[in-house]
Amino acid sequence: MRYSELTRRYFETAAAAGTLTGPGVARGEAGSRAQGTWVRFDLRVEGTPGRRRISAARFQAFACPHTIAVAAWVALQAAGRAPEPALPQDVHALRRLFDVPVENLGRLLVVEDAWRAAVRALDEETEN
Amino acid sequence: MRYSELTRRYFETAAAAGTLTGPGVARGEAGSRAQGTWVRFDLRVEGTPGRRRISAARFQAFACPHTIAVAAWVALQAAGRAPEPALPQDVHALRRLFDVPVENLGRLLVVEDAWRAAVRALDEETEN
Amino acid sequence: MNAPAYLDYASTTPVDPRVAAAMARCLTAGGVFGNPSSSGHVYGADAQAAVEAARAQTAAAVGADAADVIWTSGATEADNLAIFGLAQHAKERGRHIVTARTEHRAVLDPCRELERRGWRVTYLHPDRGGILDPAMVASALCADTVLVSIMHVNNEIGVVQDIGAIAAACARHGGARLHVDAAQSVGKCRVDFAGCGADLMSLSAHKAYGPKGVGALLVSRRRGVQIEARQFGGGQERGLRSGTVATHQVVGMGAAFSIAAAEQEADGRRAAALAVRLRTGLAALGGVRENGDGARAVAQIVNLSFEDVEGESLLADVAAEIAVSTGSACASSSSEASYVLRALGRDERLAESSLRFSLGRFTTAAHIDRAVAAVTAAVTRLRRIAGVCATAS
Amino acid sequence: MNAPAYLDYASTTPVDPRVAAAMARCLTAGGVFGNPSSSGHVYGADAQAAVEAARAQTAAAVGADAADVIWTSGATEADNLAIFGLAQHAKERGRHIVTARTEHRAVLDPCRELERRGWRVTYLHPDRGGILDPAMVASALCADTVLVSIMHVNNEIGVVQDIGAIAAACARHGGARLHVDAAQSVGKCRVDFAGCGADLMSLSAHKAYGPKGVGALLVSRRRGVQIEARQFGGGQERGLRSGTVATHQVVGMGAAFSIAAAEQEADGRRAAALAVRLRTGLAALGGVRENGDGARAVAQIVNLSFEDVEGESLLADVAAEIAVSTGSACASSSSEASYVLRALGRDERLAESSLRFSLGRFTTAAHIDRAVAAVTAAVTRLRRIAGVCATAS
Ligand SMILES: Cc1ncc(COP(=O)(O)O)c(C=O)c1O
Ligand SMILES: Cc1ncc(COP(=O)(O)O)c(C=O)c1O
Repeated sequence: MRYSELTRRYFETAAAAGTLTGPGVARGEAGSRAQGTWVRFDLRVEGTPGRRRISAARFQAFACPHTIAVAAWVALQAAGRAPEPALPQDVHALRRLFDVPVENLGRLLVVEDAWRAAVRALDEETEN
Repeated sequence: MRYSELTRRYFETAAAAGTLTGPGVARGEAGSRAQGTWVRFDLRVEGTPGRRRISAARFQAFACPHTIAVAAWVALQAAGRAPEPALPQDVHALRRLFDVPVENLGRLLVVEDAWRAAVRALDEETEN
Repeated sequence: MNAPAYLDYASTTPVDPRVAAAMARCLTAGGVFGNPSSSGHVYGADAQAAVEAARAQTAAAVGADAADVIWTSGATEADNLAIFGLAQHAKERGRHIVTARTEHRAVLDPCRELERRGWRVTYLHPDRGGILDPAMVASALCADTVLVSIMHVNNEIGVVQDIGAIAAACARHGGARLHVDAAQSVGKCRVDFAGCGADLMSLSAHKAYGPKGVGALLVSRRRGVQIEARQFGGGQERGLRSGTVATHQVVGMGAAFSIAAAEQEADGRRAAALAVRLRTGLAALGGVRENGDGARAVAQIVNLSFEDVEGESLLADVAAEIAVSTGSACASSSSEASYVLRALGRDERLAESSLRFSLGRFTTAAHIDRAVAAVTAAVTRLRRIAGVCATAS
Repeated sequence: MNAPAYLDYASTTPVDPRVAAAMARCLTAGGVFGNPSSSGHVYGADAQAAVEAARAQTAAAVGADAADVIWTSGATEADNLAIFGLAQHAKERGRHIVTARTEHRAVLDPCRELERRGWRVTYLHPDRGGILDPAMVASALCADTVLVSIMHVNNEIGVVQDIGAIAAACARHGGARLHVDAAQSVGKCRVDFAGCGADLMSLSAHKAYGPKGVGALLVSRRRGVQIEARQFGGGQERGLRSGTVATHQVVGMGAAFSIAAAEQEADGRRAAALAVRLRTGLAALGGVRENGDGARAVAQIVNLSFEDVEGESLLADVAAEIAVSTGSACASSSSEASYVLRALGRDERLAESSLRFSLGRFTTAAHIDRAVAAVTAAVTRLRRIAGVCATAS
């Protein structure tokens, strides 16, 4: 299996790997280890409702290099953005960006699902 | 096809190849060119009836190297011998001597037949 | 950057320089380049002599008669020829074949093809260590069983089957011929074709420091084994395998097998020490599972699964440091994890996270140390990313 | 004693030194020795890249797409795969095959085997020059014809069939696929797979200064040709030919074909001049008959029969000076003289007394002069022994 330069870099660095704890933190996950792909995001937000910004994001993943790279990229891109259910780029664009074989598109959907779950959890957290 | 040293020598030299003419000469042949093996012997005899000796022998052959070698050997051995229907050695001994593949034994029988025909012709010549 | 340490000898070996030199002498105009079938001249005769010398070397290395050796293009062709050739020959006697789930695809796929054509095939399950109980083979034999095909050394986990006992079971049955895929055996353990009681045996040169693209099927003459040809033409190899014999290739195989037999013990001792070093080095990680019964395996093949690590990422992470094989689907043409490990009862995830380290003649302690360091770093990192020993970053 | 002059290039060629050098780089530990199927690491990836580069070279040399190339162990395997593979695939559409009496045994013997299995085969007669009339092929096509197998350059007499016209006949028929055995073509004449309209084409490396034991079957993707596999296992070569691809072998074939295509014209010009020298030199003997239509043959193959000379003796007599092939039964595994020459209407004796002089890249005028001298001496001597120009000794 050959990986693109970008995939290699994000996979090897996996800079935002880890977890967050404390107030203002929400967690979302998708997939399962048993099925071979599992991704989790922890998000911390700051700011007033209506003008909230993500101040920190971390990910965890049991997954192939493409999935880890994309999850790592998503977590890095997140800081400073508004917590929206849509990824900074959609999965098709991400598939092209990271040169992911089309048969592995499903794995990127796991990343998207985990992200959405985290954003949803954030909303719930805020509502509470 | 590999040939023994002896076969090579007699095939390459073919010393007694040729024909004889004149009085006291008889000719015998066997086989056919169309079938791939043909041998002829010319024999000249000297001496009194009852004490005749072959004074010269020549052969011609359209044949494989083994057959040519054996015919050449027979012709060379002939000089000085009594003209008898039996070869100096029988075909089985010759087959071993010249390392002839057993499936080619039939070709040596052509040599024997040609020799016998020549000796028979000699007898007829003398009777006349 | 340094090239990764090569630890994939069970996939293929580099050609031994002594073998390469022997091959080089059979290529160009100055050398033995003739067609071994051209018996009419010295170029052909010299080539034929070289081919026959190689046949004798090959036979001697595996306890066979030279006349048993049928050259092929590798063990895949040998396996196909053995299975289809025997099945075709024996088809009036019976159409049942016994083999095992852990065989190489070069055995399993011909068996599947025969199933499509109406043959019946029994696929035996080995135990969790990968070993087949000879009694299980015996009880699978039916009245119409014509062939048993069992490998000697398994290519993924290295376990060695008890061929002698399996041959004895076939002998008691009477009608079943035994084919042994010994593609992985030569140089790793002793091979004794005549002594073990097998009827047919597949060999490959490129697993034993010979060239790729050449192998042999041993067809025991002493045991009167008969098979049908599958490739027709010039009538080479007793009519069982037509096609110009590649002098340099079989000369390479002969030389390689000769060396392999002579150096097998020394190679094995060295490999055993290196395998201990590898297992010990990795044990510290925890959650490391041995695939196959290591006590019944050749020293050169060590197959380990790493808990809580995704297989493709593991391979990608170590790829710059070591070249190994994996049970992961990503590295195979199929979409499933190793069917061999699955047959031992490993779940999909553990099969995916397996690495096969295969050691060889040129493996050094430094290579092993590099492997231990790379795998330790990768497993630790990936477990951390997966949150297995998670601490907040 | 000087080694005999090699004039048997149609049997096999020495490997070109440039090819041998390319092969040597794919053998030992320093080189590209990985298994091309081991995509998980750089050793495998490098080998795969070398294999694909060789595929592109091979395809380019014969006017094919790289994707058409299925590596095999030689033209014998390619012929078998084409014939059995197509017959198996098309068996519901029809079971009739058209071929010619002058084909290589690697084509004829598979056809005979198919006859035993219930197929019908028409064996066309060429004219006395060895040429097949395309109209005769056309009229042999029946409703159930699924395959026509006609060679390009004949290995014994060098004549070149009009493949384009035969392909046109198959195209008009609609249902018959055309397989072309082009084992002898590369380097001797232009080969244009896509252009000639063939569906399948067999190639061999060792007739064109590449290594023995490797070849290819071209399977036209553009024309949607489908065949069934015969060798099962790892699934290499689009699943059509399982077995580890031998990197050094296919790299050798790619290099050899590349050189052959580039140098074909120059090689051909040189060979043509040498062939004239040979024919002229031997004409003085009288009773020399050309086998095959020389005007329709490649320059490199000159096949002559010598009247009033026994074939085996002729060969034995010249063997110390030149290495050639003969139509004589003594040099073949069968007990009959060349069936190819017999099919041209030559009687047994003339077929037996034929010599095939095949010229190549390393043939010089000195080799030809030696051949002329040796054959002249031998024919003269043997005719004298046979009493053809008999004078008393
Ligand atoms: C056990 C076993 N059988 C058969 C084969 C096929 O051998 P080859 O690569 O020579 O076709 C291999 C190797 O790939 C193997 O390990
Ligand atoms: C016309 C033709 N077809 C097929 C073959 C067989 O080729 P290979 O030697 O590569 O098996 C040959 C050569 O022997 C040949 O001349």
